Amino acid sequence: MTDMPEEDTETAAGGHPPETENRKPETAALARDIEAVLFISPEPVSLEVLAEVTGAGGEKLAHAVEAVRDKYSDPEGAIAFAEVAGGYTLRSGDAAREAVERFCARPADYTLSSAAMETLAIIAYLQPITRPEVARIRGVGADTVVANLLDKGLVEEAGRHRQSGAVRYRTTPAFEKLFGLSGLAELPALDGFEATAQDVEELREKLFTAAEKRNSGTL
Amino acid sequence: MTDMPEEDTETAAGGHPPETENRKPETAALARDIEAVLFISPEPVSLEVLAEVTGAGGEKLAHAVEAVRDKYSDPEGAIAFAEVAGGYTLRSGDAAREAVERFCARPADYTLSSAAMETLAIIAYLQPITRPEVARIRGVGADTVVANLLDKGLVEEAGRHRQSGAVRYRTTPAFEKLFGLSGLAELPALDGFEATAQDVEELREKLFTAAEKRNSGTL
Amino acid sequence: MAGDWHLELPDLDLEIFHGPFDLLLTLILREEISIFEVSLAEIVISYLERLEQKEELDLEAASEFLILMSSLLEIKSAQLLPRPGEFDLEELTPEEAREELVIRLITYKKFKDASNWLRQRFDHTRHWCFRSAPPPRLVRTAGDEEVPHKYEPARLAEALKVLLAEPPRVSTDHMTRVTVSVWERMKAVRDALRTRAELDFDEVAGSADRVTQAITFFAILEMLNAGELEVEQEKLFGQIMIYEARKKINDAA
Repeated sequence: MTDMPEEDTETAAGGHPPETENRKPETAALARDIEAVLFISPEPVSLEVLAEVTGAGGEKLAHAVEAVRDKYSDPEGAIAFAEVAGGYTLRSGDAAREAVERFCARPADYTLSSAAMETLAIIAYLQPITRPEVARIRGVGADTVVANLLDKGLVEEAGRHRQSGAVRYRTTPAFEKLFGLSGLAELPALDGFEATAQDVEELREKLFTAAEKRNSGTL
Repeated sequence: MTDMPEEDTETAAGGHPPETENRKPETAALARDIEAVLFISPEPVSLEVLAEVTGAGGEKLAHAVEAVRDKYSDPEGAIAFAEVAGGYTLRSGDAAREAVERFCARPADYTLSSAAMETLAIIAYLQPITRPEVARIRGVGADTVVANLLDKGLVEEAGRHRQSGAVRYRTTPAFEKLFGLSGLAELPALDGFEATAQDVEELREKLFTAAEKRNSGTL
Repeated sequence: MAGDWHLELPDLDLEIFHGPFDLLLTLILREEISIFEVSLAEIVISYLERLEQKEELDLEAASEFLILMSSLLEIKSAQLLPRPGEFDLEELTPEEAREELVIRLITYKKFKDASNWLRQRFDHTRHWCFRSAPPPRLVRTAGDEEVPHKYEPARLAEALKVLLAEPPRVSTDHMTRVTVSVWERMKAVRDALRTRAELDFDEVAGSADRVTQAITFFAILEMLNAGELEVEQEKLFGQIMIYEARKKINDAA
């Protein structure tokens, strides 16, 4: 866009043509600030917030907002200006709708990090299980990983632990799909462990013990 | 976009001078789609995804990406183009920094201590690497620093060390975004920081001299 | 740490130190200071003063500092503390300790330089702000039906097997964690002195690990400076004898 003959509001570079005298460089800088804030904000931004952030107000601010609106008024543009829910925001332009829809319709990424794989394995075999227990077995905090698995719909909440009150987690049908399992009974056997209640307890204990040794040994 | 023979992608403002003939309407529409996708995506978008979403590829796609880059190349602009973490993305422009910081209210939040910076450097170059290994290089325990970096999302787990079972860490795309790196390949070669033979000799010499003084003197 | 320290501090700005190798490098590379001319006690004391001024005891920083000091001691220890073997000093001769240290410092310096590069980069890019808005929901469609069969169940078993495996015991890097505090060691020294007039350093820390030895040493330096103790070492590599200050004075009188 460097080749635009009529410099628009957001660039302070270059002198302004005489006919746009109301757009002083000051307004251009203000408009640029507003544009940047609307760009990064995940929510519509109210005039009050814009005033607070830019330190401008009244007519001056209103003019700068209008300058931004003007800049994004092209119906063929990639980005459009919108006034919604008591604030201003930028959104994708109507002309780019198809590309945006194609982009958003791409299947979610189900690639699992090794941390996610470990956490999922722990939850799958020991479910229902609390986050602190997962953390204890892995030797590192489990919050982010579990949150990600929740986001992806691979685990879900399953009540609370009776004593501690901590939320317990279990795997979901989506998890079974991801691993091609027809049910949890199909989880591969671990040497010496059956999926009986007693064996699960034993597995849990073994995992705790191994984690303790690992953590005291290697720091 | 088909009805806008000379219009550039994002703003309808002003006709284009005839010298921009290389931007055919087709490229303009493609550039607009790319721009919209970069705008909408919360993460950097790779060339592959852009190809998938726009149906374009090769030189044509590359040109359209360059057109978007050009459009956002004004150092005074509100929005800037960035190539980070293996993809393209839009970010707030440097000129709007103050307003953006006031809006995000995050400046103090994003300082990194020297310890954090050193640890990041070690992890960035030697990833995947365990905490004990980091500690050994820095000569000081790495637990807290690594926990902080994990919290900030700048490093993440990357499996475990085969023998010791210690968790290994690597840097994240967020790290690359924060440091404006298009990828780890952009890190300067570590050899460049190698101490010269003279440095080594000097250090050895100084330690040696100090020891001699010590032997002839007192505590 | 309560107590009045009125020592002349060495020409050191401890604010600039962030880690043991930092300190070592700085000390060694600054022409005017040879580490062997810097009293460890003074560094400890000026550090504790700083902590006092801050009116809060940053245990994390204190631990780091102690490890830092143990790094310094690593060079001195071979000479300062009694013989290797008796003290499990990994049989390092002073020359070997020095060489080991040179290697470590050089490696550290390389990454220190790399971190400076990152710092410069960061100074430029830290103000960037990326759009954080999520994509619009209107077209967001992912449901259970669309989950692909991407992984084999065996991956889960493998992941768990890793966690079930008990690792071989790796020798603990002596510099990674402080498990004793200087206060604990001060108490140990006081307790030992409660029943007698003099104490051999060996008796309080001789059989302990290296870090405990180092920290005990600092504990003694501190108590020494507070006027609580007196210490004698007749010759290089000799026994370090510790006396409660008052008792010794009484004996002399």
